[in-house]
Amino acid sequence: MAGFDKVVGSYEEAMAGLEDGMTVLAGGFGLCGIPENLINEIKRKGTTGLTFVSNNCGVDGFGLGVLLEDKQICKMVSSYVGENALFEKQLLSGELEVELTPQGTLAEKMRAGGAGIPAFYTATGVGTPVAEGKETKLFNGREYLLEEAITGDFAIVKGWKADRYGNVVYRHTAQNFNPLAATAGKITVVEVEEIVEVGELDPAHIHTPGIYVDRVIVGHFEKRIEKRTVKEA
Amino acid sequence: MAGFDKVVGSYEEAMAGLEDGMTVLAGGFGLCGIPENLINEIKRKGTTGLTFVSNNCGVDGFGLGVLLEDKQICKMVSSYVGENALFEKQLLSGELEVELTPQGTLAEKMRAGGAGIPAFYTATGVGTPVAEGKETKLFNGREYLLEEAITGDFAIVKGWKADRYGNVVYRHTAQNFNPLAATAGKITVVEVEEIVEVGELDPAHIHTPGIYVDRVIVGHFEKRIEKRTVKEA
Amino acid sequence: MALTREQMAQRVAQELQDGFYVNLGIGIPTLVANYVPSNMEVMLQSENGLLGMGEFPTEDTIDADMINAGKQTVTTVKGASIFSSAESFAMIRGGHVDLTVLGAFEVDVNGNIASWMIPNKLIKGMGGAMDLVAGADNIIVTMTHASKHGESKLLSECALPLTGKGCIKKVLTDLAWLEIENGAFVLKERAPGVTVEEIIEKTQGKLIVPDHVPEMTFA
Amino acid sequence: MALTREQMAQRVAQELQDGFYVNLGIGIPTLVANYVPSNMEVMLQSENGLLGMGEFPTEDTIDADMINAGKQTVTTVKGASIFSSAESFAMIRGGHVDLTVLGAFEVDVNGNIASWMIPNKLIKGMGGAMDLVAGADNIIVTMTHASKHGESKLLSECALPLTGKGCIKKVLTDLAWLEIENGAFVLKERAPGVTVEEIIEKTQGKLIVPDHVPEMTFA
Repeated sequence: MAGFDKVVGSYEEAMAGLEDGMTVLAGGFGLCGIPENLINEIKRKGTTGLTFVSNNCGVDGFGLGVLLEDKQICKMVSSYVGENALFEKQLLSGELEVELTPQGTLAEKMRAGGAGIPAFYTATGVGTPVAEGKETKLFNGREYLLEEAITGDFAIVKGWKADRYGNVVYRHTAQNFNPLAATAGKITVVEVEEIVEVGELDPAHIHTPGIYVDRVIVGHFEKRIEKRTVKEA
Repeated sequence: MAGFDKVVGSYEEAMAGLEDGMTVLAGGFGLCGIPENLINEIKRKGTTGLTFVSNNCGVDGFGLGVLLEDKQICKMVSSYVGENALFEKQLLSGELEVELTPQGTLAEKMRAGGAGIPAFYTATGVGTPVAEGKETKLFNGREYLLEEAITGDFAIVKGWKADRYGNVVYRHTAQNFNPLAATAGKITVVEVEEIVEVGELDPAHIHTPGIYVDRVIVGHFEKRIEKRTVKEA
Repeated sequence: MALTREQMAQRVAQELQDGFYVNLGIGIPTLVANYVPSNMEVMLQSENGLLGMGEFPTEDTIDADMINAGKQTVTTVKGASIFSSAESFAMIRGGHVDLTVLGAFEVDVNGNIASWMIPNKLIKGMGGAMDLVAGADNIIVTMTHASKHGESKLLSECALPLTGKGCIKKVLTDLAWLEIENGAFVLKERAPGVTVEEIIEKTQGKLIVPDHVPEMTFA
Repeated sequence: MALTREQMAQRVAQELQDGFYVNLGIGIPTLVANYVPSNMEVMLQSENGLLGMGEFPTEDTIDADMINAGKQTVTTVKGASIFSSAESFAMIRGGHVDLTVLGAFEVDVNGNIASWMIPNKLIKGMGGAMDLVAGADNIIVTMTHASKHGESKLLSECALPLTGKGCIKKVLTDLAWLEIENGAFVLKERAPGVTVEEIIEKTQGKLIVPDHVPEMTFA
């Protein structure tokens, strides 16, 4: 079964082929469900000029924030950024470009990229700065914007469990953008907490079928919490 | 919890509000995963002038085929039809209109209808009769067709298990178009084999979240097999 | 007296109906969850991919993989479902959420809303706000009636870049409950002890004042 | 001798690669599954929502809820996944399937394919064929080289309504293996015992015949 065995043994192998100037789609929402070790490997490699498509850009010292330290990112496509000082500094100095995209449009653009839909219409953003330079069209009397799909040279994804065939399930709300990014990368790399036997995952409940996945690696995760909220005891 | 209890006690109640001339989205592929009892209830009601959006139109005497007997359907939007004699007869006599839609486009049109996407571009059908009268546009040098979303006055769906909140899971390939139809009906009715306790379905593995579902009913199913194929012992 | 944040949440909660799926934004909207009437069930949608958000966890049950759209650790209620961001916004964009409550900087008489961007200040992004206002039919904006400097936030035309165009019909401020109809704010209720004159004075956009403007009541 | 249906399936199977995700149409393409080399694994995608289709069930394991796109009862292999029709065609349209094999009525020198509609005959529909040809980069068409009446199916221009435009690059007929390049069929291999002359005679569209046209070999 060599043909479908997607497990790689090292993070170096997992990110092999990533080159300066490439576009990378990253799963995660805030610090939840981010491919933290794959990000760290990109830091180690020192690849630069990267465009990241990710809902957020991590925080100082964690998540995509670590790639700001050596100025590896030249552009972010995100819905919400600036949770860290370094980001703000590089944005204001012009070293970093940001394309702000509504969260739902961002999710749908990745899905479209993976699904062979080059563009779709949405009411989101009509009449706002997001609409600048975009085609609009009326459907049933309402105005909609044409939004184009996003694909990446790489997609980096954080799963919970995967089998060797690359079938993946996500845990709780760590799912978020991960299955969407997974569909839209030319090379999709998934890091997981556990590799299970082929056949162990219920076929009807696989979030990301292996057809989308090129490489799987098992890692250990810090899972830092961004806003720790607990109820009064 | 009256507010989220969607279980109804009779098929009459399940299809209450269906009127002549309405559009109904139906799940199912061939005879697999079809809402057979909801279809039978529509037959019993005698509602006419219906447009059905469904990948197929059943067979003589089963599935949507039963609605042809009393000429209840005036139009089918499908990818593949004509597995029954009555269908062919009504089509040739002009009593029945058919809008043939590629299977993937049909699935995506329903998803778009539920997802607030009024239209999307696809390469499917470019240069074919499907493209007639439709807008085209180039993306990266390739031609794509603009296809519009589909919504229905009703969606009739066959699930496996549901809870009272309308969370649904499907069994095996009986999933097919069901979760898509479920999102795009103004009133979505799901019939299932079993109603389980709220909380019994794993939140991360619900195929159709209850927010899309208006009514749930439990039924008994014949599950007729269209092409019984077995391997030599 | 201007409403407190808690009173604003209480007033918004009066708009809930049994069986509503509700998306609550950050700030005052979040507090609405504390005032759901006891004879009523609502289910909270969080746009990061959770339908059926529960209360905060205890120290024992806290889980980094279970957060809401405000990035707070949360729990789920029985009957919850969890899904991708694309599915979450399919729900939102597709109009399946019954009520959305969110804050704003400005609202105008044409139902425009500005809530995400102040030029020449650092722009962090719109998150899911543009999708929420475009997708929902039933939106309540909660904000103070005027800025700290006394400048009205209910305008004839939003000055700030928009979050959405023509999508707001209901506004709750600390002074009043207003609905937007035919290019004007209609004053429906006033905060207890707040005069119609104060509201007129602090409303820059066209305001229609009915003969009788009842005071809000709180149970 | 013209190839048998089984031989055609065998020849197509030579195009498989280890780790390929493959969609096989009804008819000859279905038979390809019987000739997967033993040192190789391929996974079959069925467009009704199944990745990892297995063999037919036994009478004991037959299940009405487990069918393929041909509506036949099937089983799943280990590692299979099952999903909605939208997800299935996202895979197909998005170009994730490595190889698609399907039949046709006609193919032309520009890579056009006609496979679903014969005017004035009952039209049953295109099913998933239009999505499959539009989405796949690597498609093999299998068909007889000519009709029963001797009319070529390899044309300068398809006469029948198209299933897809400019999407076919490889054709296996009962007489030959051909590839479509720069507006012509290029004869790559001939069936054992079939002469180049017969192929030329039965090919209406422009045909490029290299100096040496090897016979197909079967293991």
